[in-house]
Amino acid sequence: MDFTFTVEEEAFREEVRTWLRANVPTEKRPKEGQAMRAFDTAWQRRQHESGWGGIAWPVEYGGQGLSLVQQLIWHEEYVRAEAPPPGCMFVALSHAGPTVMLRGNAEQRALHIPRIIRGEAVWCQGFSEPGAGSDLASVRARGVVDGDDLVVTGQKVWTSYADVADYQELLVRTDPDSQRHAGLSWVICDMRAPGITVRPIRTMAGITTFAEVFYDEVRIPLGQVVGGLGEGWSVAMSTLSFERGTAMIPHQVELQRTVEQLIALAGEVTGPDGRRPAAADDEVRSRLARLRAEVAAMRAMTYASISRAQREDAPGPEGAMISLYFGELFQRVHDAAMDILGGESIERQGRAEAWTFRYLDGFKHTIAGGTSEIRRNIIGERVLGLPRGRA
Amino acid sequence: MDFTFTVEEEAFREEVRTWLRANVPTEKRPKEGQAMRAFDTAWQRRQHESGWGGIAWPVEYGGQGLSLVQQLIWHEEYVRAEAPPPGCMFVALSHAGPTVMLRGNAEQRALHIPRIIRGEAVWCQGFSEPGAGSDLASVRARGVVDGDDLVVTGQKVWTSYADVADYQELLVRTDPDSQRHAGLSWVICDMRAPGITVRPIRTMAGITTFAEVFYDEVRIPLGQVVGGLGEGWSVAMSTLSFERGTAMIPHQVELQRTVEQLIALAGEVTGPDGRRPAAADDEVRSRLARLRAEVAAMRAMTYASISRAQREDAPGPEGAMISLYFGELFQRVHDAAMDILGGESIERQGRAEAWTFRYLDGFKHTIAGGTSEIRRNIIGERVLGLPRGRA
Amino acid sequence: MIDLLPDDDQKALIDNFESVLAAEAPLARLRDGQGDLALLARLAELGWFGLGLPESAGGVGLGLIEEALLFREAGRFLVGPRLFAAVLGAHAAVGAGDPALAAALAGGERGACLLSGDGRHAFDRQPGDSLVRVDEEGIRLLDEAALVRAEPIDGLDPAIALERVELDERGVRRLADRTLALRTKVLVSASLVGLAEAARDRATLYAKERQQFGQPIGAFQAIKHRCADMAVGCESAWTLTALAALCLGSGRHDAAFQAAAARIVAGDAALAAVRGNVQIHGGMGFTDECEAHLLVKRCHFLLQLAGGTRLHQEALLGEPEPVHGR
Amino acid sequence: MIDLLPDDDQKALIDNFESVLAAEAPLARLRDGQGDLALLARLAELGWFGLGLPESAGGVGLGLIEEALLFREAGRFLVGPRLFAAVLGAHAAVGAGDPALAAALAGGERGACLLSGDGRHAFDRQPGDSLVRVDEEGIRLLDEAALVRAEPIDGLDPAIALERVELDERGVRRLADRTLALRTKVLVSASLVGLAEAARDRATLYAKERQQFGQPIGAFQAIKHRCADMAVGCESAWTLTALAALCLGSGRHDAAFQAAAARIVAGDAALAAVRGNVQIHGGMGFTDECEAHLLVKRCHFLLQLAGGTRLHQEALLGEPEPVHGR
Repeated sequence: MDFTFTVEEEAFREEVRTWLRANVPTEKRPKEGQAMRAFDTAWQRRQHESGWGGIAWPVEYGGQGLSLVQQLIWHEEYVRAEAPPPGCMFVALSHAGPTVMLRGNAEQRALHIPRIIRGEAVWCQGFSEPGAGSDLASVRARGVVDGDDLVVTGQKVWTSYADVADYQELLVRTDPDSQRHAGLSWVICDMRAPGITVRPIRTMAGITTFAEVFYDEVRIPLGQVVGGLGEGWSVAMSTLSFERGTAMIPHQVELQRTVEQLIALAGEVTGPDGRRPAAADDEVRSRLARLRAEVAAMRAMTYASISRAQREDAPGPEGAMISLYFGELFQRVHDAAMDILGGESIERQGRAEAWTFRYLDGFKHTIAGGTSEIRRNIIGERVLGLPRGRA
Repeated sequence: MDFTFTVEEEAFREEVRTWLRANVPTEKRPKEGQAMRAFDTAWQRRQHESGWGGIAWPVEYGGQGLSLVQQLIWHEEYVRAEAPPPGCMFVALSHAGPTVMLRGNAEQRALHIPRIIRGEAVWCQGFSEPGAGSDLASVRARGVVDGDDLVVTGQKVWTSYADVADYQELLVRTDPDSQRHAGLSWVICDMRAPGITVRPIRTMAGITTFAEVFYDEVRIPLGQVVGGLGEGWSVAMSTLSFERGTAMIPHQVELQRTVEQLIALAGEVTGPDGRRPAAADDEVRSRLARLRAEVAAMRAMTYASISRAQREDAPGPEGAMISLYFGELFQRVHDAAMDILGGESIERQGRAEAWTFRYLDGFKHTIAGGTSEIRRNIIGERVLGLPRGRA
Repeated sequence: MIDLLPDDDQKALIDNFESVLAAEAPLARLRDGQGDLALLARLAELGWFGLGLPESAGGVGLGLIEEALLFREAGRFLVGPRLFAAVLGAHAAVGAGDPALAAALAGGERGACLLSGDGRHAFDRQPGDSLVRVDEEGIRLLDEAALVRAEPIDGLDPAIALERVELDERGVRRLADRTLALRTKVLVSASLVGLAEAARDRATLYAKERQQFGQPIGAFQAIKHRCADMAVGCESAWTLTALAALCLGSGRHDAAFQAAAARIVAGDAALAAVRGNVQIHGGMGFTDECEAHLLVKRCHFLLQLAGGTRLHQEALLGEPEPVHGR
Repeated sequence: MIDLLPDDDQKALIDNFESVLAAEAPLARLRDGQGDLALLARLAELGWFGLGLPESAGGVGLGLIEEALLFREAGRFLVGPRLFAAVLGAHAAVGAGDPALAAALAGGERGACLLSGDGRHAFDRQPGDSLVRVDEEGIRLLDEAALVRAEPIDGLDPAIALERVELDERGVRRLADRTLALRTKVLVSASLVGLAEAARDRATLYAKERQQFGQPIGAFQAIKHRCADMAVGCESAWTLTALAALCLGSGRHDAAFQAAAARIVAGDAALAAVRGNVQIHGGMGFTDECEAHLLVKRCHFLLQLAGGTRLHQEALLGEPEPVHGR
């Protein structure tokens, strides 16, 4: 067991820090639409041109092939430098790109990989369907082979950045008689194809980065099927092993910074007694200390996850523990923020703005990508070996 | 809606208070064995002789037939006067006696009722079985008719005061082919009958008021079956409507007093900072206030339950809400006590004794008489109408 | 007499509140940003503002418990905070011996808007309003002139027009006694209960209808038990709020104790219920389209309306233990 | 190098700890009230007390992380508090430049007993013991003569002999630096983790075996999810405790931060797990016969051993945010 950084790693950190300091965009990131797309792709392009695009991508695909510890260092410095989130480049870089690398054919790779790393193509994800909720395998969108095309009809939901995406990684049922995980196919869908309608979803936090996508006899050339017809589930799952221990790192580093900001906030606002600063109140102090400790635990869990990834090929069910812990901790942090803000917690402007936005936006962290209930099932069954039973 | 006491009720309260002040035993109640039995039965006798025995019992059976509000007043004053718990008289007065009144024949009533009210007979309950847990209907103890007797073989568990009881209300399966609630019989078992073995169970709090009871071909005359062979479940359930809204009153009043004592304790012990009294600490204060509010809510729920009982014959599933709330609140109160005691929480002597005993003993409140999990099922299904489903 | 259940008259009243609000106050109305002005005008017409006001001041002359029943239903339907302003303002006017003003406020001829307890915010203010501010000490009824500055800002609850304000309280017209501060706690508690019950009912209904993994999600203990906890929260919060209303209504010695306790328990129950309702609705609950978030936002608003929970906790600890009996 | 998983040597060490303790420290031993004297003599013989002590003081010369692995297993098997006294006492003696005393304590030739951080209690004391007291400032090694008064009292944990004591600290022999206070936090955290893991494993095993309503109770979400929470608690607490041990072992700037954080998280995880384990065992868990209550009682003991959680919370808030990197 070890927790040290080598001289080379320290030098790498210094290099990352220096580059980020000089290159992080100073203008504010637009939150929606084409302006956002332009911002996100430009930032990807700048990273790529300076040799920082695709830190987790293999060198042969134009990435940096960084070690897990180097990736950790990158993310730590990235958050510290207040660099913008990957935004609409996220799906392409972290999910669709790696899937095409692993399971696509030479043609698919040649067409898509370079455009992603250069920030030229934006991707979105089409997995979830209305009513499916946590049951990801219940795909109903149909893909019917007709000549050289797959003709897709159906609906997807919770597609981030669908309005600005060029392509979509799309999961459809190509065998109409199949059930659950069988008979699915993973296809590359051109978002400009006729028959596609994108309807933005406004969330409880008031933003519209999610959308519903409707498919009305959308023709997709069979050459865009990745991994073969009927292999969709296996293709979708193969990407999971790409991220291994690193997926939660940005979240963890970001949340650590948020807790420190919360401690600072408590020093500024008036506390519950209306006289002293919140930070002087024993109850507030106790909560802040617990949150600080818990975010440290989240960091340790992330390191453990990196440690596992360094030894094993496929990630284990432990990943569900970090996701569960993160989601609930994020909410506890922002519950505390609402209490510390007190009378200001009903504002969405000024000092309260960022906190109340994240409080509302944070409801997604125990729902999206697997609810807390589903994650507890996974931990109970796959980590502890408890029986599945009848509920 | 109303919350007032009439002049008559106030006069009644004064009368109760005066009698209790003069009559509550001043000697300490022995915690176990024959000394405890002697104490508890003597106290019952004294209450009966002064016209206070069986406050909820009908006058025709020697009780006082008090109204629900009078019973409430009695319990409030009883706790205030620090009167001893009914102890080993509890089952006879609150469960077995009422059952015999409602479902026993004239002979059974004539034999048992007067001896209970006079404090001459002690009863225990034989319902739960090892392994049955929350599944009360899974009775396996067998009763085989042989001539004029029922021959009982099997085992019961969680029988309070079995070592000092004269009789037991015993639930056995008299139809060997029956399942669940059918085929059970409710019989009066003489605890001195040959073939009965009582083995005390020590609890995590270190006391032995519970026992296991073993039956090895115990012969019980058929005349001791109450309500008829095979009617056991219906007989056992009929008692539930006797207590209606009042069952939780003593618990509620007692817990209210406990919270006030906890507030006093916090003023005496040094707080978590090692300098000020615990009661000066904002976090402790916040918890104490919440507990005080919650025990007030428990009181209001009890009053609502009395209100319902005044209008309806059978108690509704709302009872599960009070039991659940009480069990978890009791534990929160004693969790807080452990934290307030701080360094003293590892003692079972002096100032800490009563608190640490109740902390340990209180684990039963989310287990006995239906676990919190079972109670949440009941509330979900019978109060809210959610489906039973497959788990 | 101990009776925490409504009698026939009270049942009729509840039915009336509910049927009017069900018809006229669907939550969809909250999206137009009109601050419930039309709805409240209608409720004023129906005489609801004067429910607990003495007949001498043009009111109906019912008790605080009936007023609490009204605010419970108003909470359930997210009726805007001008209801608080009108009712509390009218009571303050009566207490200050100005029945004409009370009648004007109760009748809706004169407008009133609520200020937060700390005097920093105004809610759904209209030109010409009297301003009503309640804190632990009592209630202040201010003229519009007391408003030195008012800056509209974005609020957490999109259905309430929020302003940051600065006051010059030399213009304070009246300062009533502490019972109106307690009445406010009871009415806020009642609104929180209504909100909690709305969340419980919506979550339960959804859990019965929504199928996943081949059965209604309400059959899964994780969901069922969360709904059960909401039910217990509602039961504890409502019974205690009703008790507090009865105690304050009859001037019992423990009214301040019960009112603070009710506000604490109702606040906790409501927050848990509205958040649980979002979670049970899953992805749908996270959308703007689903009404679950409106309950969350209103809950945070009500929690700050008459001071945060910690304030009420301190108030509760300052009271002696209630004596049994009278 | 970031590696929070044990290497092969460490795995062998863990296996060794576990197999010895499984054979020699069944929880049934705790019923005889012998304060683990025989077991501890055996562990001294095996050289376990000197695991993290430098070889120059007769120790094995391993790191704090290996010591933490030992205390984790000791926590799992509820090894008595004299293990803390011997190990911490020996470290204190080394720090004070008395390797002979260190060797005697580590070898078990000289006895040591632990005092509570506030100096009010002694645990499992034997005649002739050195007394070891740790608080936030550091560690004190006292002669028996410092004991002015010692009164045996009933303790919550029946397996630990408890005394109320009064000290005359003019007899203080040595006062080491703050790193031993941090080491204590790490070792207490490790013991709490072991306890939490024992509770998690017992609860999970029981949930798989115990049938009710026709299936193992672990198939019900109420039980399954509670076990899952225990698993997450153990994972968070252990990984952070290991990180703290590594940081302190290598003298990193954030050692005090991580040690306090570990103690807070491990304390919360352990308390939730040991209580949940009783609940999952149902009626059986409430009996003295079931070992679940032994875990609860030991947990409360460990929570007070080096000061309550609030103390560590204040210590944590007093530290700066850790800087990334070295």
